[in-house]
Amino acid sequence: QAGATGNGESGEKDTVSFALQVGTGPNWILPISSPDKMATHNSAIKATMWPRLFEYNGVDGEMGWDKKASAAKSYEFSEDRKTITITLNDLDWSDGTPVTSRDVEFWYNLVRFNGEKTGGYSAGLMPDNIVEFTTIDDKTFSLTMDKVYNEEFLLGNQLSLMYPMPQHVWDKTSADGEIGDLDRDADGAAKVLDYLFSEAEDMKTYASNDLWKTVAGPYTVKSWSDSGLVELTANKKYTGDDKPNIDNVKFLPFTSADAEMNVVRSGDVDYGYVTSSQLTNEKQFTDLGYTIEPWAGWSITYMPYNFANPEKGSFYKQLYVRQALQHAIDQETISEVVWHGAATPDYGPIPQTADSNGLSDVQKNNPYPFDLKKAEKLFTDNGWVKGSDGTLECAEAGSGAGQCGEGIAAGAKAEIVVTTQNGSQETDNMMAEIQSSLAKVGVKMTIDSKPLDTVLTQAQECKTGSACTWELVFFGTAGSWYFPPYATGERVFAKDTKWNAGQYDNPQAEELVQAMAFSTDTEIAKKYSEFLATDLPVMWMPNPVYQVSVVRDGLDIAHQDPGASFLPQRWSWTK
Amino acid sequence: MSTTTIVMRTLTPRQRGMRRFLQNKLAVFGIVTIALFLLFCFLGPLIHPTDQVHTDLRSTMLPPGSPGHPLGTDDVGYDVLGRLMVGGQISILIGLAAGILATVIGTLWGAIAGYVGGVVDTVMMRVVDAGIAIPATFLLLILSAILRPSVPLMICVIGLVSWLVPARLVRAESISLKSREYVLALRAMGGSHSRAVLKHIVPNTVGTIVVNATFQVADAILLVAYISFLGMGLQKPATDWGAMLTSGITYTYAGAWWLIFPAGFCIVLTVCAFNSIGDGLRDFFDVKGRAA
Amino acid sequence: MSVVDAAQSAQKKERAGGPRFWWYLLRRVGQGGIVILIVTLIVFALLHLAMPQGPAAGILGMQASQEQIDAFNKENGFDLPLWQQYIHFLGQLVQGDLGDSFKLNRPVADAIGQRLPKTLILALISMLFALIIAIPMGIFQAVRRGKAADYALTTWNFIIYSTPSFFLGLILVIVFAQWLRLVPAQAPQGESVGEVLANPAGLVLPVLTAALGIIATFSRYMRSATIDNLSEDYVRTARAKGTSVAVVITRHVVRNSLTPVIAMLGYYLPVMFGGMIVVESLFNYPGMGLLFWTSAQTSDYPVLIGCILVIAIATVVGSLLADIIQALLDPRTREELS
Amino acid sequence: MSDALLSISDLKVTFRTEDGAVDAVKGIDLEVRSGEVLALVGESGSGKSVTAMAILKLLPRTATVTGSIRLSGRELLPLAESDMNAVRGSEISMVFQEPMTALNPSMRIGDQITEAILNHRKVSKAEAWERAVDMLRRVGIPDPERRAKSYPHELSGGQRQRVVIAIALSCEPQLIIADEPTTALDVTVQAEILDLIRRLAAESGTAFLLVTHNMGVVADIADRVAVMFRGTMVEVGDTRTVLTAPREDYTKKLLSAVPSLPDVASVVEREPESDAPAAVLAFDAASVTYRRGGRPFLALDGVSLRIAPGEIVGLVGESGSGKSTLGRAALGLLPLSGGTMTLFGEKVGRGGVRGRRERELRGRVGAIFQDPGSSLDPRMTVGEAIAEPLLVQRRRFPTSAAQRRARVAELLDAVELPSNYASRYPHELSGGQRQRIGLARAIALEPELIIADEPTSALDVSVQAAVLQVLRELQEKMHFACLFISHDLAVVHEISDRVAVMLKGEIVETGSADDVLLAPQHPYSRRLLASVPVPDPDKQALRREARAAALAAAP
Ligand SMILES: Nc1ncnc2c1ncn2[C@@H]1O[C@H](COP(=O)(O)OP(=O)(O)OP(=O)(O)O)[C@@H](O)[C@H]1O
Ligand SMILES: Nc1ncnc2c1ncn2[C@@H]1O[C@H](COP(=O)(O)OP(=O)(O)OP(=O)(O)O)[C@@H](O)[C@H]1O
Ligand SMILES: [Mg+2]
Ligand SMILES: [Mg+2]
Repeated sequence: QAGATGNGESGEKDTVSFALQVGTGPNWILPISSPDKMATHNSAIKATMWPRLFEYNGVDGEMGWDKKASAAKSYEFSEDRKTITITLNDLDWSDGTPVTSRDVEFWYNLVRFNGEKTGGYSAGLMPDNIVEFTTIDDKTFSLTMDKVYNEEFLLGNQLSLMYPMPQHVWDKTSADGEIGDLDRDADGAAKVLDYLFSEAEDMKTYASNDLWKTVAGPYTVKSWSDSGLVELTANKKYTGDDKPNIDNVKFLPFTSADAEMNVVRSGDVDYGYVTSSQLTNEKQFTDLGYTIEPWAGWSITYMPYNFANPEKGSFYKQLYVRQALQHAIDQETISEVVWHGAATPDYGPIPQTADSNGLSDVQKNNPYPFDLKKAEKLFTDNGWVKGSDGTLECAEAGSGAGQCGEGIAAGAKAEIVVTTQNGSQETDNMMAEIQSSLAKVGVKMTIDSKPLDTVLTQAQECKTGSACTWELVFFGTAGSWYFPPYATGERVFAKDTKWNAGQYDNPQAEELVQAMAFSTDTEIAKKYSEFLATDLPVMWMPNPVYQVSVVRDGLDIAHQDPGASFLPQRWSWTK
Repeated sequence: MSTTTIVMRTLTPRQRGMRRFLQNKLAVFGIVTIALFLLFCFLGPLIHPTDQVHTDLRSTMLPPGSPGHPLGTDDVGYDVLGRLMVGGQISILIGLAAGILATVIGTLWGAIAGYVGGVVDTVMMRVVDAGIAIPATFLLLILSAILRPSVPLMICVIGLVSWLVPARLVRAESISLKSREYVLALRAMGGSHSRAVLKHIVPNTVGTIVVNATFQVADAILLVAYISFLGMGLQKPATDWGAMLTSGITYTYAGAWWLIFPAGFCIVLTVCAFNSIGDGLRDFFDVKGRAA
Repeated sequence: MSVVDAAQSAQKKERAGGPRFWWYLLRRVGQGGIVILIVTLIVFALLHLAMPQGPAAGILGMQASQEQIDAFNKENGFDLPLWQQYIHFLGQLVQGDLGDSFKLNRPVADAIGQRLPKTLILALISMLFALIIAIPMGIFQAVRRGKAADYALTTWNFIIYSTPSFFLGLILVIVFAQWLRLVPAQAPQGESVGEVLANPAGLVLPVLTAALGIIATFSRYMRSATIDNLSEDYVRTARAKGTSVAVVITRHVVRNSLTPVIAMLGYYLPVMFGGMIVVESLFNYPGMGLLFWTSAQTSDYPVLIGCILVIAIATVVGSLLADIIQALLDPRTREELS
Repeated sequence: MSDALLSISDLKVTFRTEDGAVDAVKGIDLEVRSGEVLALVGESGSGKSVTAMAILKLLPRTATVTGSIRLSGRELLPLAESDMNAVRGSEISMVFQEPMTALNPSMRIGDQITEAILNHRKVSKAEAWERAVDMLRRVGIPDPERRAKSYPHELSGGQRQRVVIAIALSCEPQLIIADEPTTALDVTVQAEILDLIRRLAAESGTAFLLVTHNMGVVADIADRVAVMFRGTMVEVGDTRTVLTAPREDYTKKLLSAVPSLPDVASVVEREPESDAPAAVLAFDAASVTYRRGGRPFLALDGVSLRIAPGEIVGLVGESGSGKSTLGRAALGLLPLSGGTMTLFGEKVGRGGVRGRRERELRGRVGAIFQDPGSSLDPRMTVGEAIAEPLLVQRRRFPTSAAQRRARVAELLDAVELPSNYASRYPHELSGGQRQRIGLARAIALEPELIIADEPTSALDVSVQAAVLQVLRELQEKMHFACLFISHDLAVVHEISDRVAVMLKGEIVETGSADDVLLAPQHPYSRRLLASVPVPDPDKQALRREARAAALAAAP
């Protein structure tokens, strides 16, 4: 019923249906998000209507600037590399007004005066790091930054957050309010954003509200239901180069992966997904007229060690312990068997799923290959012996050579607890496998599985000052961390950042992390990659694909963006 | 006495009930099935020893009949037949323990509420109503977000969501029993309330209790399966039939029937068997409605 | 006339509809209120004991800053002592305000208001369908007690009852949607009840999955109620009048046997809703059950509490209705009503 | 024999049961003639009901019936079910014992009568309804038009029994089989129903086969009597002959066990009640209130009563008058809502002694209840049941297990049961034996007062006689006082020293047993007394007239 109605035998195919992942029903339209509306599909859908200033993606197979889909046409750095001058493409809003520098300034003002309210805001970075916004003309403006930034970082991770927004329609504080330059002072900007937020709270009106009809991208909303069924239709007034091939795009929400698969099997979805266990029998789907295409993510997957755990922290602080544990993870086999090939081994902080010049050889070649003997030896060389139950016990307490290390008492047992997200068979199986390997080494692992949100909350416990009892957490069933185009670690591995949940603290690493953003050294990423791959701030784990897509034969979807975005305007029917 | 001779010749209600129980073919089937399952689960591992602790990623998803794996292996390389045995141990154990826990709590709660009556009864029964008004699956889902699933925990959780029905049943009986003349006689001779409840009321609801307990066990085994389905199952290497079924279902379209049907079959059969026993016990304890 | 008669004639003056009935109704509603209060206590305690640090980190996700989390906690009152939160929550509840969902970008009442009708319609159809089958089946079994047909149906019912519904649903999908391709594998996708009803083929499998279990349960109830009634004295009286067995059953027994079955219906509601989680997730039918499921996964407390409350209220109202229907069917309980 | 309406010959009924075959009826012959009332008597389990049900072929499928049952010469046994349905209700109807359950609770009584009519007469619904209303009028239901629309629970027991009779009459059958139609009713109501039957038999010439175990009823109404004993027919004959000059031993035994009131003596001058100061139990203006559906109901209304040591006080009154309530209050099972109660000279209840002291006093009171089935816990052995008071009061009378065992044996001996019965369960005993166990339990602590609530009303007359005998002997030995509650005036007369009559929660008359039962003062006492049928046809005829006169005299 809800499938691709346009796919019948009859004539032109002008519709495509796309299955949304479970629980990702789109629920936000405004390019500026509120913090709780950060679902990935929201931004992908928004970007088809309000193109980003700099669209970075990997639809060409490599993470890079996608000029066609961006609002910016070109950029130029000043001598001191602090100022960047940007020229806009010849885009028009759907009401005929051209997209201008003022529209970019409008975004800048709203976010600059409302940082706390907006999702993805992080103090000190965008837009706090812009010291001056200078409008040169309608299509040109320049930004002066507070520091010199790494160019890739600035464009890919910072300026890509900006959207030109239709100031001439949105700069008001009520439905029938005057349009003015309200955004230019803090008070006005707050009111304007509040108004826009309140309109965006009402999903039922997304298709009818005039605000959202002013778009500059290839698509516009046709319908948007409460349950998250969204239909886009081509923006007839689109003036850019990224014209859509298929007029109507339907995003179908699902209640469970089982339900989605049943629908796929009934042939009612053009572009869906299946669980990776289906890869054991691909033929099932090729017979039904689908092609299976795993969608790799620009992500890494890992389990933070809780160095701050009052009891176990000192255990994890021992590098030999982390090395031994890492040696016990058979990433290749787990990826191949448990994930049925829908995961790739991941040995360090730079995603290994797409080519990138940041990947060091050390990380690529796995400094700690699967070797249970070596793992056990690392323990026994450091003062551990196997107890009667087969679990290692610290026999030689102390911090000297051949001793267990500082803070580990004699008689302490090698026991670890992994708090893991539930609901995924692959994750469960992976944990069972790791548990089994560790048991062979002599490490007793307990698995505690919880819903993802609970896991995330628990991971923050130490930071919020409540009990800090977790030891390792896993929240990577669909990848632990998705990077912006430039895979920096300042939000994961920097000393004081929020998602350094285990409070990893190594001055050398800290220096490298900071350099990623500010150094102009093109080799900096490789150094960073090499150091973190060997120092093991976290346990590196196989990185699962974003999803295992099934695509109807005849639908060309180009390359699937590792950044988990999609550009439906590039999809086309070939037969 | 004239009637004595007749009485002497006839069977006691117990024997009579036994005979009636044995006449109930389904009940006999239930007993036999449970006995066979107990043998299979608890003695089976001696005959067919398998490693149910360590995974073996080199021999996953082997079809039935593979050497050493009469029922094949699952997606991390556990032998399915051996796993059915250990899973069965846990399913049956949780089922029995949770059923008994629920019955004990429910019986005491219901007996006291019914016996004491008045405001106490009202309050106690409102608590039961409140418990009934919250779907058990809902409670389980919330609890799953909080607690680490383990066998004792599952027993407690299932016990705690299933004592409500026995409480209602026992209360109803308790109300009628407390006005029985032997209870009145006890109170008239100065007997304590606790003696009335424990010595007279509870033992006389034994029929209801036992019949209900078997149904509780059956329901508990099903609930264990639902819990796994809802994502609160036991962590490997521990398992139960529900967890096996749930994980097997993922491979439905991969043609791995041996991961689905044996576990499904075991659940259906044991639950059926416990229900049949309950049905037979109903006849055993209850003479009502035998005529016509 | 004896004392008994005098007492009875006094009661006769006040039958259903009299002031006593209203008093009874009032008392029952009051009791229902207490039940709901206890429900809120249980749920509230459970949620907050479960996650003392609140749901913020989970809700706001990995990208949120600590300041945003603090602001979120302040806005939602998670920084207050527990009892104050509870009082506040009750205060809002009394005003009919269920609060706003953390995740869904809408008020809880709205979210439930949209999902509830869908679940209700599915539940109602399943229930009706199930009862239409279960009641005659139970009667048939009672009449044929101990015969082969009774055994066969009992066995069938046991098997259905013993099959976890997710397994049953899967088998139905494989057989009817994928092998035979008779009906679609997913439920109707419309937003409104009308749209759902417009696609009866899509309803077949979800209804069947939900109903088979109900049939198994209620045909057992009906069977034993009928057996009980068949041994009542009034059946003998009716037969002594020369009424044939078939007429005795249809005219006398059925009605009296329905009473206990209807009493069960009220209490079956929560079970029914619980079962809907499975049906909804299996057939891609976003109703209340699923709303609850996703909310439990995402710690969306207001929605969780809202759902449980709605169901608790439905159950309280349901059992009250069941009692009233029971009274309509059985004049004896009218006595109890007064 | 040609005038026989119904003739049964060599009727045998065998039940298949789990314990093997049960021969319930072992080849009996019986005849019912047109227009006569034939009473079928015998003790419980003798096969009366089975015979009655066999005639209508309403026995369960487990029964095998052989012999011959002919109605006006037509053999009934081989008839098919549908042909039998034409007979049931139309030619033979049946009235059952329990008026409370014999009617469909969820059907208007008018409809239940109409159903019988529509089953056999080709009339319209409206006509049938009219006829049903007419039937109700005939059986003496006031305001039949309105009553026809009532449900059974809205009627009193007596009225319900009338409705059942109306159903039986509705198609003017030749024979009505009534199985204990009055056993569940009060004597006064029973008298009304018997009057009704007699009138109908006379008016419409319908024959009645009346199953009963009450010889008074037989004397009152029957033309002929058939006596059954364990499935056989012992004696059949004219009522007067059988009751006054029985031939068979069994009949004689049966009749001798029936207690009866002596003839009404001339009104004696009464001595004023002397206030014995040392009453073991005294009620003073005591009231008890029940809450029914949230409303108070005054079940005892300012009752004053005292029982002297060693005295047996009988308490009579019709159903619902508050006899049991009084007994329970005396046992401390119910709180008084007004007035006072004194036990052994000490005030108990509100404002009186409490706690352990009160429990001690209670320990000096024993209790016996009506139903031998439910007064013993089915899951306790006889020994445990008798020892329970010793166990409960072991603080006052410390006993060892061995002592208790010895005492149980002693007590069993006292109630004339072998001591090995201690290990039996109640279901392994007969009703009379069970009641003796109740007695043994009541006297275990050598009480000074026993409250006995209808201790024999569930027993057969012969068994009742034996139990009463034991009770009397024990009382002579132990000299306990006793409150003896019963609705059987003859039994009360036989055993009590003094008698109190209750009506609607009040005691309307007290005095010595002879005074109250032979020369009642209060009109209600008189009516009650006149309603009791005596098992002597001639005396009963006189009493009937006296009762009619009393009723006519009453406003
Ligand atoms: N359905 C039955 N199955 C087996 N035995 C039965 C059945 N009905 C009656 N009996 C037996 O038949 C015998 C006669 O029973 P019946 O009911 O005729 O006694 P009764 O004379 O009417 O006694 P009461 O005065 O107690 O009513 C009893 O021993 C009884 O146990
Ligand atoms: N628990 C109770 N709650 C409410 N009313 C009661 C209760 N017990 C008895 N009654 C009422 O009190 C009145 C007296 O009852 P009681 O049992 O004392 O009568 P009785 O004289 O013993 O009658 P019977 O001869 O039928 O045993 C009756 O109208 C009865 O309905
Ligand atoms: Mg009888
Ligand atoms: Mg009484």
